[in-house]
Amino acid sequence: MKRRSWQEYQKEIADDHYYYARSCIRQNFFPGSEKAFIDILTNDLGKDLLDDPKHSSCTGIGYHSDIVPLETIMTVVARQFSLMNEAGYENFVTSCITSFGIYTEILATWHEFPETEEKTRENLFKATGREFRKPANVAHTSDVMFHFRDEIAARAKHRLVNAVTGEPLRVVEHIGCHYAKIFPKSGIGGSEFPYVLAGMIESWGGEVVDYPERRHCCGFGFRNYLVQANRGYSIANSHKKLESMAPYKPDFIVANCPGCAMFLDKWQYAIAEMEGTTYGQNGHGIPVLTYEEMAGLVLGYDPWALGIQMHQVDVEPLLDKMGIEYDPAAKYLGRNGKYIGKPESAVVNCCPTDTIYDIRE
Amino acid sequence: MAAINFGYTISKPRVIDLDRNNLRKSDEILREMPELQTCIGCGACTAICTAGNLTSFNFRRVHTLVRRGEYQGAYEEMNKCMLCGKCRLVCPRGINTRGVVMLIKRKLGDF
Amino acid sequence: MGKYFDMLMEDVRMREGLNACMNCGVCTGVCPAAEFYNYDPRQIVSIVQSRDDEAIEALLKSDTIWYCGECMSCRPRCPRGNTPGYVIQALRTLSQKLGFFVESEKGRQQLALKRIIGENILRTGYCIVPRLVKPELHPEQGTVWQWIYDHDKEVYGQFSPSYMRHGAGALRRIDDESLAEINRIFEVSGGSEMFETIEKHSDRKAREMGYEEGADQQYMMDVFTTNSNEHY
Amino acid sequence: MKKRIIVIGGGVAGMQTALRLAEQGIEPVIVEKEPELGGKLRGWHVLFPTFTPAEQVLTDLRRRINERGIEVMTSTEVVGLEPRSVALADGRRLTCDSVVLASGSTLFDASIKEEYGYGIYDNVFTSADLERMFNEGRVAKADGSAPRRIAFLHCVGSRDEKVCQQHCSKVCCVTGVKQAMEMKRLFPEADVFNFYMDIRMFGPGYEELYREAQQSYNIHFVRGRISEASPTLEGRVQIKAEDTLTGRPLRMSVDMLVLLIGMRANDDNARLADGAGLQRARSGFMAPRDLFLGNVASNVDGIFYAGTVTAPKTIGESLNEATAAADAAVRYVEA
Repeated sequence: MKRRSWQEYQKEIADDHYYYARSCIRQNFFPGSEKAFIDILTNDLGKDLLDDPKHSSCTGIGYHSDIVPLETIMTVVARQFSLMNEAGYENFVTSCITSFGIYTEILATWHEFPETEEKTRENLFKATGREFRKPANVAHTSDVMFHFRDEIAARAKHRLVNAVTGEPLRVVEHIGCHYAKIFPKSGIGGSEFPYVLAGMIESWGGEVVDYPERRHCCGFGFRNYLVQANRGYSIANSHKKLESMAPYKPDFIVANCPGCAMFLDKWQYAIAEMEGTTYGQNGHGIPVLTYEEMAGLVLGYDPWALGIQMHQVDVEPLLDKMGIEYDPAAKYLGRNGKYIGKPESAVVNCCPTDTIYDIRE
Repeated sequence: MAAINFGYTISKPRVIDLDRNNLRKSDEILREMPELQTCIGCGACTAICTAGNLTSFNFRRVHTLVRRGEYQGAYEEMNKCMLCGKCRLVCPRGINTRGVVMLIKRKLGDF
Repeated sequence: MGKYFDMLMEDVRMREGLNACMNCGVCTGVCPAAEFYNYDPRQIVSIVQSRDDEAIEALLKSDTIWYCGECMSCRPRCPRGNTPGYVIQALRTLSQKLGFFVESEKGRQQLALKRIIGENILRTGYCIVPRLVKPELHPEQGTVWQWIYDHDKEVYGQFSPSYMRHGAGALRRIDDESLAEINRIFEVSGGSEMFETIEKHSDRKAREMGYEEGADQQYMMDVFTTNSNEHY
Repeated sequence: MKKRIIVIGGGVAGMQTALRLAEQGIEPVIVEKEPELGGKLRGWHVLFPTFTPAEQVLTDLRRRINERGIEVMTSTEVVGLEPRSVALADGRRLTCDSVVLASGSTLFDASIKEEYGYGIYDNVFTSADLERMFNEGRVAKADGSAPRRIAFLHCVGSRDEKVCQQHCSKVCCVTGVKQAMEMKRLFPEADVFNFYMDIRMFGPGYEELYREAQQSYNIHFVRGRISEASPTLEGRVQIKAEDTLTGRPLRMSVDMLVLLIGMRANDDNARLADGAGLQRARSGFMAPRDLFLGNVASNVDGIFYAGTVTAPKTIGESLNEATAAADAAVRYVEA
């Protein structure tokens, strides 16, 4: 994919000492990704990161469902900053695109309308007795991963190439609307040609696929997914993207935003069950990764330790292409190898659970 | 297929998709009445429309949709027209708007 | 003339999101909601900037303002620097304050959002937790999710030392003092008031619609699942 | 001794100014930064609304400049000006009795509107590219094949706060109509679309041209600004817009997307203005002393304006203004 302007959208990303904020959706659906992020940063790269038990959700999903008022979310955000100050950190990294959008937007709103910052300080003090200083640096966790992409490439055990043919894997990247559409300058590469995932993909040997609906929303649409009656909108938008990308025969999708990763995975299941359509080359699904999982695989982490078994669409075809060894029988085991049953196979699944995993049963 | 009751279905797109729409009928209409293509979208026809003041009929919208290959429902819509001809008097491009109504009804009865 | 417009302008998002619109349609061209609903963000902005009270009141009571997914795809493209998504946020906030949201099918859904997401925030400190994603209400989450849901402690236990318990890690239980702070934040900053407003008007509307117990679980499930299919 | 007036810029405005000055017994000097005279008109194919070859206008002006023996300094860049002197990039300073600034404007760089993918997607062109292709006699898609569907987008780099160009560039509307007709002549089977917000047909014969494009050429006009362009597997360009007259989103793929780029103020206007105490409009163009009774005069006595240095203009308007500016400068030096 050609691009030319990403260098014009550079942002400062701190080199070390991060205050980490977890994501509602990522910890629910991709807890292995959050674990991998911390492990990669602290173990592989030797960085310092604080996982503070006292922090909370930014309440962004409530805010974008319009039940949490602006004044309230500003105060919640202020509390997060206050916790960060208290712990002696000044680089805020958040594991969620909605949150990243919220933090960026609130800092910009405080700047543009200083009376809102004053009101927030007042509210926070009244509610908690806390005060806060703004962070020196706000980044999304993928920004940090991007920042260290060359270090990761240097430690790579696997590359994003077909181990048999040596051809680069074809990757669809999905950025997540709130990463740079709210403030194009807050994202690496801007809003039209974001480079945050593409930079990782290229550094690790893959090839980025540009396709007509690349910039389109995954369809989360907050209330449009959260309320069952509205989900026709949500699935239709993912459907539109999948229809548009399938002819390019991508080897996998990688998503910046935890919600997008979940929806692009789960909606493939629902579309297949509803109308029998599948988008993968093998007649099943296209694997969807988070960028932490992608980085983890490159660094040689065990796929099940990354939590890839929590996806609906099987990732094994991709693992095979990359020449990654894994134990099929260990996929759906619980803690300490405990057998806990296995999911039913669905149309999108290419690895029928009833043939492979009966060994341990 | 497993009969899962999802409680919703995949919404259908509303987009005017010019890669899918068949413009053959629209071309025929424009060939018979090329002046329709000179519409500047001013909306005078719709503002003065007798039927449009009483119903949801919007002449400008319907003939524009027809020109984009969106034929469905156009015939029924055009049936709301009372053929009073006031629109023709106000059209700054001198389009025979009443004739457009008749032509679209003649061409698109099947849609 | 302009009463509602002035109320909207008290919201900083309106001041940021609404300059003079020239009806170019760039927002609608990329809007995911415009593609799947009878919805046109350009016309929303156009109506709001008319300052016509009657037209804005109709908007506040309509389904129209509830279609937007707040993806903000409209924001980077507008040649006049508007953000229709912000205008929508301001309209929704005002619609709830005035109790107008219960007059539309999509607006009434705010009750479900308040009860599901809103109450969960106050209870757990997060918008969503695994126990909230009940497979029967989320069939699209698939068979793997069903397996995770059924064996949550075994699955999450592999990735978090503190699943539903105190301490650091994914899906931990947040300590009581932190939760109390979050609850107090909602009280002082208008969050709790918003929740009460949603409950109050929903209850009124529920009774008006013949739910004898008001906005009970049945009413909430009905607004959560009802789709008249008149939105396209 | 003859009075000497320096004309900065050798486009049509500068050439016409110099000619008019010479006619009235003044000694003009044209200072042009490019290697030859002609300005924006070089490389343009034909002019609206008459389809007159641009070269015809240029050749005539150049011939008269030669005949009059007007002094022309090409490849010479001006870095500062005062009413009585002009500073050059090489350090020289030319003295004079008055200056006419006819340094024109800059074509908007379409790649700044990133959502249209100019410079990234092969089949996205600008109106200037198209003129060049017309001149070269080779109009085709990037792969050399003939286009079957072409879309023109109006207002690229005009009426757009996102790229700090709030003004209307005036000439793109009619250029879009003209180029659409030329494409239809070259490719009669092709469908040609114009995406616009307003069609501003302000000049003589323009509205007639617009009507002819619609009625005789069957060119489609869709009221809606294109939101984004993206590539398709077949190497075409997918575009999205709203068809605002029907209130529905519209999507299609085209073989060629032509961006009608506007005129923006020259980057060096700021430096020239600061050095000379000249006022600029918010758009960055030079601000005339008065839009009615002094629109070729600057706020500094002895410095005059001609052509698009003050705002986007047509070739005809630039030529007329050049005459007016020359006359005003003559009155000044002879007062």
